[in-house]
Amino acid sequence: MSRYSTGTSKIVSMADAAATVPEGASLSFGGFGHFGHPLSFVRELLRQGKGGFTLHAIAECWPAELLTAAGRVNHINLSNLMFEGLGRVRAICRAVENGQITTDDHSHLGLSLRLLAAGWDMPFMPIRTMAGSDLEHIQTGPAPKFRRIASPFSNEQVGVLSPLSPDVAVVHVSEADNQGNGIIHGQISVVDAQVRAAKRVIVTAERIVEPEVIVRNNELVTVPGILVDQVVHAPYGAYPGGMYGLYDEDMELMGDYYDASRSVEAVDAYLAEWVFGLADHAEYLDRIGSQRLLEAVVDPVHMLARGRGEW
Amino acid sequence: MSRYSTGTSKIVSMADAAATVPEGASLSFGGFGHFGHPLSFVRELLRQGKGGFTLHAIAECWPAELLTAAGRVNHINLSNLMFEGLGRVRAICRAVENGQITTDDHSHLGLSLRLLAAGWDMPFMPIRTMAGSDLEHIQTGPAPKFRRIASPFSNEQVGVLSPLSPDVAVVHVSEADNQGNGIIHGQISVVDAQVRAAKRVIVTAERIVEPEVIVRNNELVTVPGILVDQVVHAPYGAYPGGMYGLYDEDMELMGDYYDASRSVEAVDAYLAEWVFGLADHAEYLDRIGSQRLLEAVVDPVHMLARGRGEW
Amino acid sequence: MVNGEFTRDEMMTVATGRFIQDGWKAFIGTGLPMVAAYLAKATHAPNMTLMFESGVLAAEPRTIARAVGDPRLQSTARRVSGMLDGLLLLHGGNVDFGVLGGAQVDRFGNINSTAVGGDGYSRPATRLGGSGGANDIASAAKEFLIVVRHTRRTFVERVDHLTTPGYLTGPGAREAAGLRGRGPIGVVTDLGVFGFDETTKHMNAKSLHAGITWSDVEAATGFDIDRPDDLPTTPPPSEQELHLLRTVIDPRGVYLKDSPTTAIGGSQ
Amino acid sequence: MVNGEFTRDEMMTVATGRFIQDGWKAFIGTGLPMVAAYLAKATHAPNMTLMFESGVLAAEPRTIARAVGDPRLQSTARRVSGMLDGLLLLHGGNVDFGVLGGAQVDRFGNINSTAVGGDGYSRPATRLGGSGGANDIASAAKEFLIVVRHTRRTFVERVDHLTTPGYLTGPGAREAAGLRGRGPIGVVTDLGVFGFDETTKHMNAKSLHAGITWSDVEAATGFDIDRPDDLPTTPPPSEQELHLLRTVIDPRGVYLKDSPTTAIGGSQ
Repeated sequence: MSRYSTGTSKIVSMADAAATVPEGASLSFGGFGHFGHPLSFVRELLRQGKGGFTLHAIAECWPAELLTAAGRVNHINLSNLMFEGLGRVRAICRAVENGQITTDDHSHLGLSLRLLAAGWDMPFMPIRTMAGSDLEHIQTGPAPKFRRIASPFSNEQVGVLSPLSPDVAVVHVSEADNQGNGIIHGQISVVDAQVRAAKRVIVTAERIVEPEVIVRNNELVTVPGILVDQVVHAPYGAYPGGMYGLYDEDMELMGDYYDASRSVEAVDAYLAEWVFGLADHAEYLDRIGSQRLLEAVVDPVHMLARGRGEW
Repeated sequence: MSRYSTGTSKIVSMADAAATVPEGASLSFGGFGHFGHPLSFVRELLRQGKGGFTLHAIAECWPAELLTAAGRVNHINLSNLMFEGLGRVRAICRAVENGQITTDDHSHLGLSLRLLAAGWDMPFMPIRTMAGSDLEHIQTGPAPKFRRIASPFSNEQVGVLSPLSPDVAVVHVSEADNQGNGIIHGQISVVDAQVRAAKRVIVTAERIVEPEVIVRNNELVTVPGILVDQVVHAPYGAYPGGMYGLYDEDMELMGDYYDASRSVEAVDAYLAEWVFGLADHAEYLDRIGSQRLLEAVVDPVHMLARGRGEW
Repeated sequence: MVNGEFTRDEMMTVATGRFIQDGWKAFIGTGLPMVAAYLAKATHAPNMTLMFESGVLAAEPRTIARAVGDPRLQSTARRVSGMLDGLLLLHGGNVDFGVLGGAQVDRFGNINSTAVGGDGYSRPATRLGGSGGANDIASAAKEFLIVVRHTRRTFVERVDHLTTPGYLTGPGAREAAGLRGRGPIGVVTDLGVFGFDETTKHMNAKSLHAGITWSDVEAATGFDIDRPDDLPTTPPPSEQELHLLRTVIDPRGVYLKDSPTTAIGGSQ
Repeated sequence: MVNGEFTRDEMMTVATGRFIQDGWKAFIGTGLPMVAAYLAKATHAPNMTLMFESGVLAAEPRTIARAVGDPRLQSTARRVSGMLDGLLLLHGGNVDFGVLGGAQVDRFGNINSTAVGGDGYSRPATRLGGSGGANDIASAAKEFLIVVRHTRRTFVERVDHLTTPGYLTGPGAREAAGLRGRGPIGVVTDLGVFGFDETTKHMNAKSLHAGITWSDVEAATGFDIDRPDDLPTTPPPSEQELHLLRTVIDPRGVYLKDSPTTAIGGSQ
């Protein structure tokens, strides 16, 4: 037994965690590029049928796309959503073009700082970018995102951002203890701001580890357990995306979605096959197959899987 | 040879680095408690005779005390200066009580955020603490530190801090490459803000390492090399303070200073013996003696030296 | 100093620990409050989280830490970062409780840890360390406790410098200043346990430690402190509490130096 | 596509790389600009530092990265953090240069990467990815370069949505908006290299790539682009540059897909 306090465990099942997300909630997800998105959680959330969501989406292209493709999203506060190396997030783009969802655009820094301001309980946060562009001029959200005020220490008029707090942040980590202290290897995207800004935080983790493992690596802990409400064990929880240091993204599977996204019908078929047709994450991983999962495991120096590109 | 760019090396001698600090400069030093202060640099700076300094001193009790004890300081923007487990920084307190230096007090968060605002090029930074206290009401610095403005997104009047940029930040790290990418083990105090805020950054390092060592631990790099101007190799550079993960503080030697600090004469004698009487850091370490230096080396699990307290 | 079977330090430590509730996230400095936190965690508050302004989160040191900068806290913490992160977690509303000391305390629980006497702030008779994180904790933690030795020099009518906000000038003043935290919930001294009147925010007495009389309190207090009709004796430390303090938490007397059952001294 | 011994992609890549100065700290995305940065680092700018909005600092990948999120960048970087840190280093004035693309560019170097046509922002004909870090880079980097294929759909009189600030409405407009960076210093297309008039901030031509005529440019540009009296041919890629591109930097044609000397294709 650990000599460290294990406290009341925050570990719950994926279904129980997803069940705590209310209809109409505002959500923010971890992840960047094709890496680190909590996709096993997103699939469970889709299976549970809830929607009407608002997204605060900085770099979580895959969660945002899948939720929008299934018609679960009303509004997105976004900074950039695209698939690196593939192209547009077509379901989202189509929903905007058809007027099915609304958006409010920011720069990456702008949206990140709005979350940070909420996490730090700051009533506003200065920013020198976004100014002069339509990111400043066009504001479509329910509350203003950007205003200008006079600096009390200089003669400048300076842009300030309003804080933005998601109801729930869901982030995927490499390892966490049962209190939610979580380590993310590689870049952390905006997880630091998301877990501070959100009213509730759900951590999905590749591995649940003893407190000793966290303590030994305590300089690498990005998610402070005191901010976390629930912890879910989710091996390969970012698949078909990758997890830095553990497994590469599966570009073939991601490409399958991207191809399907050309039409509403094909997207529906994709979701039927890969989300609604599978009972849970265990069935999803069975469907992928252990051979394929193991082929994705990365070399610990180059952080790439053998055979998926030269080092 | 490293496969990584080594660039133009920023490594210089301690004397050359200290020589770049101008008379009358504003300075901020790394360190917290009895750990991580760049004391070998401070002793060299003292030997070079310059003064008239302004300090932005959050937790760097030892650099601030030694510089003030030698009469090199005019003004301190401070949040807390004391010796943990010992007591007051007597030379600083005496200089204030005698009217020899001026001070402007902040909370730790307030002074840290002022540096961060400068580092982020923000014209001001909101804060909800300091309000209502004399930290808000009494302002003695050359420029205002705290004002209240109306939030453009709520009906609140909120405190905002002005940015504060030191001319030079000097920080001590566990290891750095020749570009100044630096790793600090354990808590980093406010080094993150200091190196961003300062116009020039000097890194002193226990070890100079190949780029490969930094790359392998790139999640632990607190000091981005792009912000660094000079790198100095300074083994035991925080002595008689400690360096987390490497060596413990030498409470006996620190206590010798603390005892001396009761009188101006005794302080002068201490400085004559331990600073001005020694040519450089090498002579300082010789004076301490290898036996004593090796006894201070910490156990890699408990991070304490054997015989300096129970684990 | 010894009161029967326990010392005043032990009484203060135990009384402080009783304020700590299970599950709380707390900023606690060194000294008796650190011992009190260890004791609370070993008894009624096993799930409290120890946080420090240096960015050390959920430290669980094996032995008593000598300082906030003690390596023991970092080597046993779940997370180690820096001061900005530590204090911005506090600013963001994530800290329930803090324990603060000071050189002067007034009837509203305002604290001075900066400058005493002389010609005021810029030329005091005695310059002290300054706020550090204390102002931040008192402003932003949900509530805080004051722990200080009880002397007429400490308990003053008006603090010479208001470093750390208690109830400032009285009811409504914290809210007017925009502070998020509720303010001080109590004062533990070597004479008794004190609180603040809900309406006036004046300090009042809750209990006196065994052997302490009201005149002891009056003699050591520079302002009128409210005395309730019913003024009980502070419940003494239990056998279990004393056992933990003396044999497990601070057996070498790092902080509890005058314990009758242990050698006086220890390091520092 | 092939112009004698090099492709238009190779010409664009080389022309882009020539803008990169040694010692610069630069934000560079994927695609041809990434290849250009590798080339510059391998030739005249060995001490340039590659930075990414994700917080990746000083990456030195062995092989060409497929994306900003590519593990190759993280596993060879001197520092890896997150987006706030990466972009706040930029905001703090520590980035010299960025390279940006877009769906539309106007005469002032303003870029649209958000929404094209239809009823405007809220109901466009084509919704695109949005700004990401581009607005931040164009606003805060000391200067930036635009790299884009040259078509009449791209080079428009007025961008439908101003995602990323060039010179906005003209001289003085960036300063009035409070932007720190100087703005776009050039435009590299598959037809030529362009700049901006010091006085009017209108886009002008600097050189045309070999085989390109002025009428090619006019036909592909939806606004009047200033033509100087002297309009040289862009210096072609050197043998060394072509060798590096084809055999060292992108031998599998990840980005330089139509190179005549390598197989077409590669991953993604």
